[in-house]
Amino acid sequence: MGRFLAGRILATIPVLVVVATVVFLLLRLAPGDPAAILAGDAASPEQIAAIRARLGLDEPPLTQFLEWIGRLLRGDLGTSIISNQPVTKLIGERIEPTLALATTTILFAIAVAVPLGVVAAWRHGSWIDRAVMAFSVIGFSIPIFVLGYLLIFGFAMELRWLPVQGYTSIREGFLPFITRLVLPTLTLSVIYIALIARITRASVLETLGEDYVRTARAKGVGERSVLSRHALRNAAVPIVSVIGIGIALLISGVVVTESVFNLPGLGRLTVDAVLARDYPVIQGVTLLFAFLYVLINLGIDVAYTLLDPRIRY
Amino acid sequence: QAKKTIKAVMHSGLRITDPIITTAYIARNHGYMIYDVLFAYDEKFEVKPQMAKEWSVSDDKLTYTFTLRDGLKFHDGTPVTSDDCIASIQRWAKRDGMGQKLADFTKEWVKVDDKTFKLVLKEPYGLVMTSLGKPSGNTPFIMPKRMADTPADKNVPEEIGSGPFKFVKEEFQPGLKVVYEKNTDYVPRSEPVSYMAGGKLAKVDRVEWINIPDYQTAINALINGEIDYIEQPPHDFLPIIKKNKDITLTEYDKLGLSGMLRMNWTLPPFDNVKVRQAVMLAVNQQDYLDAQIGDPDYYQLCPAYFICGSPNATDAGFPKPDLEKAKALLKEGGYDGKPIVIMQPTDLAIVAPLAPVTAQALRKIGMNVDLQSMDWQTLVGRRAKQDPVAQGGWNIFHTTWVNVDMINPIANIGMNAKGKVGGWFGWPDVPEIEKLRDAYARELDPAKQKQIAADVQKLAFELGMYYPTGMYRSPIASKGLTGIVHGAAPVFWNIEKK
Amino acid sequence: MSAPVLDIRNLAVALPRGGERPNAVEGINITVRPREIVCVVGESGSGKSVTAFTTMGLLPPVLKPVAGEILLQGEDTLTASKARLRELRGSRMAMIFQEPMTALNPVMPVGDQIAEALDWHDTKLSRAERSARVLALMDDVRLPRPAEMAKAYPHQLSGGQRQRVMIAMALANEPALIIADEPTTALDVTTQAQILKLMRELQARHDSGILFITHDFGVVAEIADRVVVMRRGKLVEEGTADEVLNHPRDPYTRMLIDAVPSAVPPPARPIPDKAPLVTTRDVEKVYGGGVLGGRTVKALDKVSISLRPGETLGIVGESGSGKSTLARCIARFVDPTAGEIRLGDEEIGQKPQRALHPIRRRIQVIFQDPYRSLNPRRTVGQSIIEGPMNYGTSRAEAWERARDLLKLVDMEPAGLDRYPHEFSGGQRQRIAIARALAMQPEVLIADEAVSALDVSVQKQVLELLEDIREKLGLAMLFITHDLRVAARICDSVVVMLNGKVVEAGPSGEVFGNPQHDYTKALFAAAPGHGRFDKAPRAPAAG
Amino acid sequence: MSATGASDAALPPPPARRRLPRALTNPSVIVGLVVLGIVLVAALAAPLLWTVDPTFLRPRFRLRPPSDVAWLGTDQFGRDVYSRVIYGAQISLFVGFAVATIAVIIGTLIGVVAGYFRMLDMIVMRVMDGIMAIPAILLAIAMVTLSGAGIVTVIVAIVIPEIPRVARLVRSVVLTVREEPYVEAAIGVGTPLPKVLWRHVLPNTIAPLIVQATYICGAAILTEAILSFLGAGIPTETPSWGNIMAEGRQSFQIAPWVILFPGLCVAATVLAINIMGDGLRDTLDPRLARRLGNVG
Ligand SMILES: Nc1ncnc2c1ncn2[C@@H]1O[C@H](COP(=O)(O)OP(=O)(O)OP(=O)(O)O)[C@@H](O)[C@H]1O
Ligand SMILES: Nc1ncnc2c1ncn2[C@@H]1O[C@H](COP(=O)(O)OP(=O)(O)OP(=O)(O)O)[C@@H](O)[C@H]1O
Ligand SMILES: [Mg+2]
Ligand SMILES: [Mg+2]
Ligand code: NI
Repeated sequence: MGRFLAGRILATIPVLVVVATVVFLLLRLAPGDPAAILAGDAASPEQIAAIRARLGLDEPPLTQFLEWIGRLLRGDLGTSIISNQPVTKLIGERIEPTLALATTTILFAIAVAVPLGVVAAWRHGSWIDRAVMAFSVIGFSIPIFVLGYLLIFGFAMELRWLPVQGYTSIREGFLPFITRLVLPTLTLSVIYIALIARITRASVLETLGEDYVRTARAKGVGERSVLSRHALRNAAVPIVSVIGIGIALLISGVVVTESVFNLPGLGRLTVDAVLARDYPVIQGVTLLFAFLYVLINLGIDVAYTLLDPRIRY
Repeated sequence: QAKKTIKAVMHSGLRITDPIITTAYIARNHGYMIYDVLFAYDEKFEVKPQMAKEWSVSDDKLTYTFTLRDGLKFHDGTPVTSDDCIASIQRWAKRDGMGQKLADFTKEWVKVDDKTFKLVLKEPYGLVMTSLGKPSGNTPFIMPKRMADTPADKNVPEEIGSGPFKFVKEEFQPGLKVVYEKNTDYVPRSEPVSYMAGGKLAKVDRVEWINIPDYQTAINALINGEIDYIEQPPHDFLPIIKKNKDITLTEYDKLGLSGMLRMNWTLPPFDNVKVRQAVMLAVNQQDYLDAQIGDPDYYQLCPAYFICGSPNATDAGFPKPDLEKAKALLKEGGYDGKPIVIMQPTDLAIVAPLAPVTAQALRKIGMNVDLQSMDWQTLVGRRAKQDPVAQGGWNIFHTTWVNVDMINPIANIGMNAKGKVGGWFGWPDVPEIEKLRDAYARELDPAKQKQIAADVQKLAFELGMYYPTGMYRSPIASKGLTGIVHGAAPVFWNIEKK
Repeated sequence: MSAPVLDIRNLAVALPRGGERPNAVEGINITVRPREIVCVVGESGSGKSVTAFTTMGLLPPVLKPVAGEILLQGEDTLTASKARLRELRGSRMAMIFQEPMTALNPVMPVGDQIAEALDWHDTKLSRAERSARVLALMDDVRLPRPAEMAKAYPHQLSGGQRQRVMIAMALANEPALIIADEPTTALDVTTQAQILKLMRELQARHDSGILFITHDFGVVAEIADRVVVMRRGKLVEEGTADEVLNHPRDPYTRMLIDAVPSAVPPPARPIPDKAPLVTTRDVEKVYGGGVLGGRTVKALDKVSISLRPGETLGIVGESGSGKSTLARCIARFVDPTAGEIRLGDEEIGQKPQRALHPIRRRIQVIFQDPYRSLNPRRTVGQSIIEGPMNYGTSRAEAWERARDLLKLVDMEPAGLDRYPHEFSGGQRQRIAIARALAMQPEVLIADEAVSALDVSVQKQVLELLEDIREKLGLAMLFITHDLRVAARICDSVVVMLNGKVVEAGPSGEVFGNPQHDYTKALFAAAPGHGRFDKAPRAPAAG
Repeated sequence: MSATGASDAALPPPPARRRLPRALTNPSVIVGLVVLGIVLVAALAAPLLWTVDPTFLRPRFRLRPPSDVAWLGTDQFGRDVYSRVIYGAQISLFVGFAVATIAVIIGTLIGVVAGYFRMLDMIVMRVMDGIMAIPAILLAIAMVTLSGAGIVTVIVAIVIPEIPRVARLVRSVVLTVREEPYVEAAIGVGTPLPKVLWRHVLPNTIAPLIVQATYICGAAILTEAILSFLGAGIPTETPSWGNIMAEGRQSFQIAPWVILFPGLCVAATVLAINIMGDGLRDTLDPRLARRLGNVG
């Protein structure tokens, strides 16, 4: 296991190299020019060229790439072309809201979806099953911003229970932190609840037909325990896979939620940086994502071994 | 007593803090928070001293002498000196269009003493004070010499000015949040506020600019009292805002903004004046404004290149829509049916609607249109290309301007006719226009200036320099605030919070 | 006589519409008294399991009891509420299932699984008492080192050990009734013997009644007090073990008993003296190790055998002795670590997987676990024609052959369109045989191929295999733990222990005069030792 | 005639075809099919169903509520929402289906390879981790320059980040299935590896894949909207449900009809696909039947 972990963590290095190269290439393919955004609309082509030269953007791409890699090896992600701030600082500021939202969403989604899925499987074919399935299908198909607006309208504008927007760091107290996360979490988790509930239902449905479930019942074990300790535990591997995929999706895919609720997260940073062609920021963020994904997937694989003692690495 | 804080949502997030390197309006707005200017326009568009106590011009109109007010201090505590002013203006003059023109006429800047300095011209120039009082585009903000010595194509490393608010560096999050605090050392002028001139009194302790990218959310937050101020709520939201009695809409900038349709003069078919003229006759401001703004209360058809409501306004040469004539001109121009590439920046809500309107108009007169959507950055990158369309070139793009930047032939960047070198995207090469602009610059008599401007406009419409797609105003939406200044930029002095 | 613990009266359970008969079982009357073992025998699909599940209240929803009553110590379980049933299950009645592989929860330590049986019925136990009880139970069923074993997961246990865990679980609350549905079918004789002994002992100690479902007459002879014979959902005969086994009244019972193979091998057959078809020399197989390290298991240690065309070589030995591994090496499902395997003149032991295509047709395997070796998503027909079609047989011809084969293994050809889960265990095994035969192989490896079959079908299948062997000159490698079967069909026998061959020779010699201690112990453990041996081999007149 | 007929009759029809009609008796499959059918017909017959040219601008009539002139109202350019929604069906269905199909096919291939050939697993899965990290917009913007804005670009840009997710899912299933004895049995009867994977391993991935594919299909339609909004999507001249909603998002409160109708269409379509997928899975997967029968 130790060796497996070490191997997997080492394996992030080639991943990062590949991602770095691909992103660098993509950036050079994409038109647009950070110098032009710096200079603004009224700048003349000559002025833009001067800024390009100043930023070192007119050097051959290979030189730029090597330079960047060189700095990377020294642990320096570079400085944003647009805002002149270190990329590490930008990422540092933005990672907390994203992680906070991702965590609350996943926790909430799991807490709701898993029991729903289990009950649906247990009462397969009943109205509960149909209701859960209907909910999860609808959850798939509502555009997230519509849901966000509706929740804002209901909870913030009409009932005035919760603020409309914004983020408060957890360092400023748990209550303000969480009140601002309630609506975004609700909005974002619907789709995950849908996804996880369906997978849970499908997997549990399958394990409920297994012999050991019958054994448990023959022992006189109560239904709740049959469902949780026997059926669900054995259905855990695909559920954990989906949750893992969900976390990965969450970290990069929360742009819309972040915009609707004005959360200063990584999703917005990425889109902003891409739209402004802020090369160092884009490169830094993608590297971070790649690293996180490797970690998440490693976590999932480790979770497999914990959940299913037969799986060994 | 609790600090009074205004939370404001500006039209975009502040990322670049140097208002000289960029012409981005958000950087200009930021400039007005922390920097001060030597001169400013009042509501009659007359240039009034701001940091300057007084100024004088020699009889030969070649030497301008400026004296600074007492008590001016930068936020780091150092006094403002002539050196700072000269360095700042020289840096600005490298970037700004009018600044460059001024530099062309400038012989030297001379420091007399710490408070007095002189501008010596090579020959008389009519726009010295207009330039120094320039309220927008690149505004000649005064910064400490050490900052102003930064090369003009490099971001300044600090945010130190002498303006009514101080920049709180620790709380700055690019693209998300900017925090300003009242500069308690600021000595305002005693005159009342008038447009960009007069006493800049900071009446709140703190101003926070929060970037809420989703306007729906911003407006909900305003209604709920989480924020106090939205600089440019999209026009489609105004009906909702109007329903809310405690929200005020302030049209602070009477001149407003306008859109621009720009053709590429270097590529066929728009290298042919007939084809350009056909386009000028095919399009129609009404359609643009309907699509872009919708509410007639906030838009205005304007036949003037130099902006209705400004001293240079005239309708000379404005093309009346005439589809038949346009079709004929198209034929005469030998348009061969090749697709016209129109670039549409879909991520910029206010510019995005212009391109489809143009596309439909051109199709009506029988042009073949290739409307390409892209993000603004792609457009910005692509419009700089002088290559043929097949190699990534383009035929038409649209953009918008704050009108105060368009009010004379020098400031109006669309009138730059220097061609491929030194010109602006589209690269019209019209020596007559350049000659007229030069004449305008040298002209000292306002009446004659006006005449030259009208001549420029006539010729420019005839040649199709660009098509102005109409004027519109964007009101500020605010709640619980009074004293919003009517000026060229959304400034925060004089605003009181209940 | 004491009051019965179980009294099934006139039970009938309906099959869903479209089944092979209207009722899975009907008119069933079975009585089990304390300290009594009642064996239920009968052909596959005769309703033995359905009866057991009905008693436990564990019938799948598609099957509905339609008549009769099931009295557990006087209480009718058919009409009991769900909650009451749950109380009864595990405490007053318990069940041991056929397949220890799948009947235990793979992700829960076995100790916890035993504890769970306690938890639900005796909530007052403290943690310490509870774990003491678990260890005591594990000790009762002779699980070695209970403290360690309690923390092990099912996959870390041998089949016999798993079955013991099941028994410990069933005994946890000293139930009045234990239902055992073929609890030893998957186990080797030595383990089987231990388990049977254990059940007898424990039952005596706890005064339970046992309903024991089996098709192994050796087992019946070994443990039954009374015997119930079922056929096609009906009860055909009932009586004491002696009555039923020695004086069967019903012709069906007689037929069954006649079908039980003798433990004494028939006189040796002449085997055409041809060059061996399959030979192995010093084959070794080590599991585990490799790049990621870890524990290694030496499953085969210098095994050399040879098999001539027309010959049947039996491999016997306890569970885990490497029988299946040897088969899998020869069939090249695993790569032998060392040694040589020849098919005819060809060395196949070291060939890369890519080069094995022509060889696969010549060697066929009938697997140990018929259910899991059939793809649940493919119809039986699809599974059978797959092989021939891989080697160029036309679809039509393959179907035709599949029909014939299904008839050959005594099943309805209509079954081709059904899915594996729609068949009983015995039927699935026959399907697996048909699949192997469809390939018309030269070498047939049968890994516990008849263990799941009831004696009558077993007999048919054995005859079938003999017949094919005769006709086609098929060489057979016959892996079994049923010594009777081995004696019946094998020309020669290899006895394995811990990956090594400890004894080999013609069946007559090995059975008649075992040399190795282990072989002797093995034969001694065979259930029903000495019974049925002199039973006539010809079918009795009906 | 009769002679050949007789010999044909002796052959049972191939089972897959035998099961399909059975699936058609499942009510959820029918409901799903009907809804999808309506949407498909609308998409294909779009030109017949338009009331006006969906790209025709009438800025003066912008944001008009539904009326008998414009059945579903007009958008910010005064274009007819009804015609656009009908026309958009073509594009959106195409994007949704294409993305789901391509992602599932490629993802499955990669997942199977990674799951079955342990040697490649480490490398392939790490590459997948890397691909997931590349932001879709960046990809889309870069693609737009390479091949121009358009459906293909959008599909490719949405597909690429989806592939690793499918691959992971498939891999996890394959990892467990490859140990099943019936896979070995198939190898034993000489089934070539590709067929083993196709017949015996892949079908086990169908149930989770149906869930995943319907999810991807719905998500693709919405992602396309976001890309359009950011200028890397399908040109707004070509209406799709996604870009209609993206454009209408601004006027959500004053002109909800602009996003309501395409939104309802997306919801109905995704719903139909899901219901159908579930129904199909329930009928086509004989293993579910096992849950109903457990004896023996
Ligand atoms: N894939 C594997 N990995 C590691 N060890 C294995 C594997 N397969 C079998 N073994 C081990 O190899 C040994 C021999 O196993 P094998 O299956 O050949 O026994 P067997 O004689 O067929 O037993 P049974 O009668 O229970 O089927 C056992 O100790 C078993 O645990
Ligand atoms: N879930 C089910 N659905 C339909 N029929 C079933 C089901 N379970 C069992 N049957 C049918 O009920 C009958 C009795 O089956 P049962 O499993 O009791 O047989 P068995 O005697 O235990 O056979 P074996 O010795 O093969 O285990 C058979 O005809 C079988 O096909
Ligand atoms: Mg074995
Ligand atoms: Mg049975
Ligand atoms: Ni169902």
